[in-house]
Amino acid sequence: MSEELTVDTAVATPIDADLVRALEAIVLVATDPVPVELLAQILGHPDAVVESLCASLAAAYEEAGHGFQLVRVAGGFRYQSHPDVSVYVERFILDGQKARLSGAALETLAIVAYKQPISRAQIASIRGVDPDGVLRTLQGRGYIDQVGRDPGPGQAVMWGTTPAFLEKLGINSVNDLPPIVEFIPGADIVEALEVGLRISKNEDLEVSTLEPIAVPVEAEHDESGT
Amino acid sequence: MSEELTVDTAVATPIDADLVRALEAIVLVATDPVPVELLAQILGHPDAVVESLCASLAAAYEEAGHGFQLVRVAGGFRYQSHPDVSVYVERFILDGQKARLSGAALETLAIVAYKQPISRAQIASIRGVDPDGVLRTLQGRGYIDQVGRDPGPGQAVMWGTTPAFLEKLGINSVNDLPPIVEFIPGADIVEALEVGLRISKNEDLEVSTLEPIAVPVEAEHDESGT
Amino acid sequence: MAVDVSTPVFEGPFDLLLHLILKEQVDIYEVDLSVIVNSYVAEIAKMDVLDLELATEFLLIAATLVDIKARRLLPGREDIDIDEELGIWEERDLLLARLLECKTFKDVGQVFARLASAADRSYARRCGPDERFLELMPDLLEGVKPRQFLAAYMRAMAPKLAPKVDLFHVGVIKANVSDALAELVDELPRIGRISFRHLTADLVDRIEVIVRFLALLELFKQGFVELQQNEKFGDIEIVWLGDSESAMVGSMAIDDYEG
Repeated sequence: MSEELTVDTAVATPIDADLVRALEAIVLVATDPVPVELLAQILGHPDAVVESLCASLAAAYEEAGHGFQLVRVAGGFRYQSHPDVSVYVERFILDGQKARLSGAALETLAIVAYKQPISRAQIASIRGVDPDGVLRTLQGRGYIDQVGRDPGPGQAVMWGTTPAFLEKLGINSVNDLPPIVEFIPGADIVEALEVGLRISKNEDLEVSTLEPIAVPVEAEHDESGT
Repeated sequence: MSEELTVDTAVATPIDADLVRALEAIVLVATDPVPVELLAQILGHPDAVVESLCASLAAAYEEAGHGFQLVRVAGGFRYQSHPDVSVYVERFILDGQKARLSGAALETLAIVAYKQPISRAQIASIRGVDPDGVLRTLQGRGYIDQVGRDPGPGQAVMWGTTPAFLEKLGINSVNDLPPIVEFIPGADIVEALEVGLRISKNEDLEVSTLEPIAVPVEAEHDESGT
Repeated sequence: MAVDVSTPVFEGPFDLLLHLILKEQVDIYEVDLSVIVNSYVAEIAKMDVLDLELATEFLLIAATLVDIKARRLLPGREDIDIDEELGIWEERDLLLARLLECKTFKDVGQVFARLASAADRSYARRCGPDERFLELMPDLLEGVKPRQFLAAYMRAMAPKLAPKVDLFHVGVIKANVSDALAELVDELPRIGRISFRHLTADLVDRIEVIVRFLALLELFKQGFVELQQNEKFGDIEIVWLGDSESAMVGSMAIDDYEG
């Protein structure tokens, strides 16, 4: 309890313990540094109070000898690992991280690369699944980043590829990616679509149309790729 | 320092403070729950020590009244915001409330969780309805996935739950779910169903021995039934 | 009696049947199967959108219910055919078992809902290492060629086959048990032994399969066929027992089922 007590006495305004907890919780779940103004707005206290609260909290963590820190970086406050134990974090990154891009990640990255700037919702509608996890991974690896906000209503965050992505791929600009050819469905796709529209003659057909049919596009376009 | 001291004394092996700090740092930078085995490997201590260290640390956070928790979920440890301050975190997270699962989705998840691997047809026969739409939704949300194919004729796609499902329910493993027998309807329900579907007004003793469920219901009570 | 099925959409036959039976649970000895059967059939009649898969399940279960009801109406008699009796018991037990299983998982669903809503109040940290460690992160793009991005993009953009919304079935299908009986009595003596799956292999609509099934049940009751099902939901083996002359199809009083 000592930490929170320190914090409480450090700020002039009477701050209940929940405020500190709320601050910790918000900064913990944030994927980017949280601006003081935003914290102040959510917590319903002046910027200065929040600022001082964060400073006290950071000092308390340091004093308690935690393996994490609350730090102020450009844009706001965030948690990060303590430099003293970086060697373990490095070991974790080297040992514990997956070293292959999943199919879903590759597709999402390709969509971002070809259609940037693009919103999360647009990616979701193309892929048919929630892309949040994949976007997080790709951002974590530094391949994509938030490149702005949609000027339209909702102001959705827009995603684009980073210079690091181009560098890794050995190209100068996204314009160097192979041009998109008009999508022409292969014969089997056309057939599959037709079967789906035909009155099924027996049960076997019905069952086969239920399965998402493996779209054989790679068969044509992927040969040189891999 | 009080927190870390508690932890240190809680485990038998001499643990230096850096070990706790390293543990905190690793879990902080992980994007998914970190398996105990991986932590043990990186920290160079037996699984049991790490396990007990995590448990003590989690208890210490709770006691200190932090806004975050260290929890064991989906086969590993992760940091999460404390449920007590969810209202603030939801103010911060733009997408707001998490999506709720429909009754149909929950029932289907229940079947998949307890009977995995399970085919679409088996789910259909338990629920009495075509499960395709629900399966697609659950797969889209990442709670279930195709885990293989039935080796038998037809090679039906088999479904199973994912780590995301475990995280959604906040459990460590499907083995942590209560045994299914605990959910089998109580005697009152069984009796009501049995009476509802009783065949003959005057119970034929020989025939009634066929009943799979031994529910002693007297025949005379049903006289008024029809 | 007013059919009180004001409760919204039932998700399937078990859902409906569980509701109908359990709402009478207040006093189980008052449970009136006639009311249940009537409500059940009324509910089927209200389903105007025809999901044939679903309707099939509803109808098959309705058939079992009607069988049970019919049997209940018979006063206890000495001359009850034991095979017939056993058949009904088997159907009933199967239905009971399925209802119990369905109810079990419904209850588990409730538990899951509670777990999820508790877990939903916490949000996981997903941030990952900060930029100090960026260089250490394994390069997932190692060996990936620009060409593969095109392939992945094409794959993502390819039209996905829409989920099956098969409306072509919703035509007017007329099938009745009498016709099916006539066909079976014509066919079966020549074939002798056949599995139900084979017998119905070339039927286009599920309703026709159901009607065949109901017709078979009728033949079974009358002792013209032997039915064997070795495992639950397994294929049904049909063996013709009678001779074609004795099949007095005309004398069978069968309700027509029209889909």
